[in-house]
Amino acid sequence: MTTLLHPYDVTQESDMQSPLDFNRRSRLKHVDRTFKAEIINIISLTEMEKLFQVRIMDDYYRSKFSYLPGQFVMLELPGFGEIPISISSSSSNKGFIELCIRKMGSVTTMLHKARRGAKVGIRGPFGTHFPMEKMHGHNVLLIAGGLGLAPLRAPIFNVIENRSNFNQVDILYGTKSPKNMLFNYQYEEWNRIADINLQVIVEHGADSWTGPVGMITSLLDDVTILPDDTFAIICGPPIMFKFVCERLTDDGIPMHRMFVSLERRMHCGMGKCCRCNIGSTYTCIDGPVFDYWTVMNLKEAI
Amino acid sequence: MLHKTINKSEFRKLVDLLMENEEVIAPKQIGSDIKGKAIHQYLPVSTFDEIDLDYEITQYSAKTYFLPYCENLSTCTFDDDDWTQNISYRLQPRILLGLHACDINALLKLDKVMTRDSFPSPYYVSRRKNTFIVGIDHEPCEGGFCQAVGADVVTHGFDLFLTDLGDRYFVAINSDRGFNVLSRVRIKNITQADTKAYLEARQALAPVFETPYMHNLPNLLDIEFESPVWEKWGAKCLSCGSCAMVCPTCYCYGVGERISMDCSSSYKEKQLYSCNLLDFASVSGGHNFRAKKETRLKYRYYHQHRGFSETYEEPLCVGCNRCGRVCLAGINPPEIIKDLQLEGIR
Amino acid sequence: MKINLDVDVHHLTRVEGHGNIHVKVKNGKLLEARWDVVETPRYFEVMLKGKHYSSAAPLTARICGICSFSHTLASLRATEAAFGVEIPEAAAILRLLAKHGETLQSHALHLFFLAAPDFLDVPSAIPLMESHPEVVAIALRLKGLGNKICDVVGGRQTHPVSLQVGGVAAMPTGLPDLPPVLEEALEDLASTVELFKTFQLPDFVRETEFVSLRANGDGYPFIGSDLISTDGVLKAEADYLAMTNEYVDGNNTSKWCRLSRDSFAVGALARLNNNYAQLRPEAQAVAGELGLAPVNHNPFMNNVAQLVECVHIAHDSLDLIDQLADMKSAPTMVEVKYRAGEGVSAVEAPRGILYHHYKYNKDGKITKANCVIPTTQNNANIHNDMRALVEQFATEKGMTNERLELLCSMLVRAYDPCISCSVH
Amino acid sequence: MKYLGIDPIKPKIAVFDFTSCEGCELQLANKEDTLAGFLNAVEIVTFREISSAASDDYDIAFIEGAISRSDEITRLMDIRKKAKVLVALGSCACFGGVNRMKNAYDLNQANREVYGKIAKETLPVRSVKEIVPVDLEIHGCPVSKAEVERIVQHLVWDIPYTQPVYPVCFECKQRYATCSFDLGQLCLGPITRGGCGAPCPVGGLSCWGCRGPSEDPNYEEFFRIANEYGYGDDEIEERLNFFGGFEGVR
Repeated sequence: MTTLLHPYDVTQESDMQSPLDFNRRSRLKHVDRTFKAEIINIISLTEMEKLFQVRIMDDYYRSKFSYLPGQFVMLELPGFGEIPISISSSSSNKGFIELCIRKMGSVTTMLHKARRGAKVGIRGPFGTHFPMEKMHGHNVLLIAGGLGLAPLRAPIFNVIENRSNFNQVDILYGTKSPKNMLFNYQYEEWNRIADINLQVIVEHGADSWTGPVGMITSLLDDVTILPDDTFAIICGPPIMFKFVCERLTDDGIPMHRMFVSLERRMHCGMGKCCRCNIGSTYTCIDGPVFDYWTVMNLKEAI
Repeated sequence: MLHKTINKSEFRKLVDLLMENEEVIAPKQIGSDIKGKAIHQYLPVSTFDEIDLDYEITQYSAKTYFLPYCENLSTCTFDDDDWTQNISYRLQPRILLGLHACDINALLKLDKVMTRDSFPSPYYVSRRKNTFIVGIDHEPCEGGFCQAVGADVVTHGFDLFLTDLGDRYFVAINSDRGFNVLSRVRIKNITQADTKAYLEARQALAPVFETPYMHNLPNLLDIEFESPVWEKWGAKCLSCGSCAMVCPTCYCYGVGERISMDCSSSYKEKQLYSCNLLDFASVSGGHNFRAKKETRLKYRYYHQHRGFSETYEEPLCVGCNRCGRVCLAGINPPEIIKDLQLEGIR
Repeated sequence: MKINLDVDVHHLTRVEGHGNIHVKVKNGKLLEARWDVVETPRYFEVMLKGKHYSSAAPLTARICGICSFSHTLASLRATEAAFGVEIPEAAAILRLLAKHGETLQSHALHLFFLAAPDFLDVPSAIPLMESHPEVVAIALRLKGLGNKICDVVGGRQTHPVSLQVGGVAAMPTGLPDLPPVLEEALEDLASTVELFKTFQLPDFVRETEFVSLRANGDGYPFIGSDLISTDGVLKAEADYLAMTNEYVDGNNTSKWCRLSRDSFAVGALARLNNNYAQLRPEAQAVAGELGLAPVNHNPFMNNVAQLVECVHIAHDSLDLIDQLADMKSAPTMVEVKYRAGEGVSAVEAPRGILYHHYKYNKDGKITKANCVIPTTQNNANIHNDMRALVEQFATEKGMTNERLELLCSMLVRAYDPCISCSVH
Repeated sequence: MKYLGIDPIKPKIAVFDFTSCEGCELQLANKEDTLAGFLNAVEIVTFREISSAASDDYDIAFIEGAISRSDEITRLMDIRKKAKVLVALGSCACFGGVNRMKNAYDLNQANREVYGKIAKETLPVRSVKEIVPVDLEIHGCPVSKAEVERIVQHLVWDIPYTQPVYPVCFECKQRYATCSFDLGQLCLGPITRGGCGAPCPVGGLSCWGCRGPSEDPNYEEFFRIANEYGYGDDEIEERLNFFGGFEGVR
């Protein structure tokens, strides 16, 4: 047999042989290779949500893995599936990342059964981030609804760790009921140690609840907003950030200073599967963090 | 680009030679429909006589040889609490014979998504580079509108490209491996008569029927986002995804994983999906970002004709109209575009 | 004699469908030995009325989940007979190959999963995975092969789709995958023969009339031909009613049948008893090794006859695939023009002869349908065998309810009944 | 076998058959290459068709067949009481299956026709969910073993299972089949739930709808298309009624 065509081995390309680094998007790499990671701790937050502390097992990749507040990873349970999860921990943390996960579909239900020591797969980080450095020297308003506190927690850490870079910082958090409240063990610390004005509100109160009851927008009545000097980050269900952003627009904050994180179905994280597309925009690479002006211009975004 | 001519009998020898060595995929008639119209598909062939280079259009596009309907992305083997992930890419070369210009243009568009910018796909790259492509000119096919989207002519993206000059082919050579392969048989340098014959042949390939006017389509789409045209056509949509399956450029997909019954191994599988399917944009928890048929249909057209244009300055559509032919409900781009234009001037 | 035995099996296990066994022996005297079929009736013959001819085969396939290919073939042939359709040669070969796939699949299921546990003293094949892994491996390979043949030729393992009025939809592309597996199966069958040599079949004989298709010079019969019995009855296919003589019994939802005697038997043993000479030499050799020669009147030998048929089928399938290799572009379908008419078809299902009979009006719609199922034909014989079996064994020393229950159950299982099929 | 340090529960499974051909049960014993793993993942405590062992202590009951006699109703209600999860296996259990066509005929007359003077008891055919609550349905005539395996895995790990929502056409195209309508066959593929892998159209027979409706099927357009291709309402009706899953959609 004569050889007419020579087999081409993509793995021999130099980019493929260099270490895996998802922050270098344009390089040819093993896009479906995961970082094997160990679940080092599991913290039960509510009936439905758990916080998973996950550590990349390979020392080299762990030291190389870096991300910015607002980015997400694809978390894989081999044999069960892969899901996009925003990173909840501080981006200065090099040891492990924290992922707050609600029990919903088959992958998350399976994950909720996992014990410490289980090995999962991680790809990423993917997506855009909150431009924290732009907010230096300004007031920051961090607003979350429900599970939205999970992605918001990364910028909160960033603010706390760089407290002197920011002026007045407010966190507004609303949930359906008191028992849905996430990370309540940290509120005291945020309030007192970090000098952040934290306010929580619930839609439906409970006997033990002494705080305010109502929609999250009502908390805005007590916040001083300096239109020229305030940045806002809003995470939550579309209906919630729509109302909040409209209210903040009324209060005079320019749309390009409001940032939201969009949730969409995702199967790749790399601008290929199109599941997260809004029009021609890929939520996974052009987002998930968008400024509100961009969102307004995305047809069918909200 | 180099040009040569090759006798048809020599070309047959060349194909025989290729078939001896590698897998050859070529248009093949697999039957006829109830109206007696021939049905062609790109299929592996083992003899030259199985190939029908005179075909009008294949039912399915050639994309599945680059983006298979189902593709194994990785496998895992489990050992107690641990697992090992394995990934492999295509290594075997193969020949794709008889592609029309629109299908090669489709690959060029896929190249833009799959081989550049963000996260080039090694799966695609390995399939693309392991495929030797021989294109061929043809008469325009009924219902096609490749000219309107500028996909009727192709200048790269193939190894060899043939134009039928009766007893011989005029061959455009676009790669060194194409040149090397040709050197195995007798080829001739082109003469002035060849060039003349080629130009005449090309001229004869101009379409004889009306194709849609697609100028300014991206802006028109933007303006007509809320147009009742979408409701009209959306009401017909069966949400079956057939259009995306036969489309030479639709690349949307889903990923799922399967684990063996004994939990000893698992694999991650990519399955091409379609934005017209009901759950394309539904998220866990139940919210569906595009729950209505018309929003899904609209999205498909926006992605093809507006979104892709914004990013790459050209539409994703190559005008083959396979989607229009396969759609039982008769949803097809020429008519929808016409409707939008009428709507725009109303 | 103070022998009192009482067996009451409600829904016999390891058979297809629902049947009960009642045995009562008091003071050594047989009071009752009954085989009752209590399956829920489905009225397929009524549902067929008014249906378009293209619905007949897909509908009747659903009479039985085990012998759906046989039903499909019987149905297609009856329709083709009514319309005067001659199918192409390649289609006939493909259909026989599909038939072989079903027989292999069904026999393997019966021999290993339904019958063998009794001989190996386990309640099912599941514990055999631990105790006899090599036996289970063989069983799965043989059954898998049968299923694979069905899949390749019929498009599915159960309720085929490619077998259609007029022939077979297309020449299957998967044929070349089969010969290597069939070759391997020959070895597995040889091991199975050795296994069966170790099985102790109950020593029981009752003079029986055996009914089957008759070989018409083209080998061991499976699809369509004259009807024959070991008592010397010979009828044409279309004259099936004279062969079956169905009647309704008060205790059963299945009908019963009779011919020269009170009852008769169909199935692998009947086929072999009538057509031994047409078996391939390799199969005859196996029959000899296992002590099976025609005419054998021990119903438990039906198990052995099935194994012999598996050997025949494996060899024959290789031949059929060989023939098909030269017919790659041969037509597999003819155009069908429906007309008013009537057609009868007889097909050997794994467990015996199966008849479909349709009348069509000029619109190609069914006006009358009749299906006679192998197990329907066997039920009366099972019942009679059971009486004789109990009479013979009840007086055996140390007979217990459990032992008698097992013997009766094994008897019924030996017939490999398709009970829900018999109550269609 | 553990997975990620988690022990799977090995559910006790019982399989019961009612008015049916027992073909779906038979599928449980098919797919021979993974059968050992399948039988290992669960504990089969009752499965009359292949086992003489039986127990009333089970977690998951698979019900095959439609309900068409009073003793079946009693038996089914008893099973429902004992089972934690009740799964309807196959189109007969889910919709009544082909048996449902019987309901269009006069049952007394049907009895006379088949059994003459000795009539047998029979009721109009009903699906399982028309008698008792059903937790999970596995569609198909017969069911696909690959799908059964996936569902059993979800049951074994106790995680939610989502059925495919798309119609058969989608998978039919993924297997390079030619549209049955183009080959002159009326096909229910556009309105029937996928997940089967489209074996019928690939094998040369159009989809007859054994898996019942897909999510949000476009009936109106489908009927228009079928008429346009020359199929009369009677023909469409006969096909829709074949497996019982489309009762009342027209």
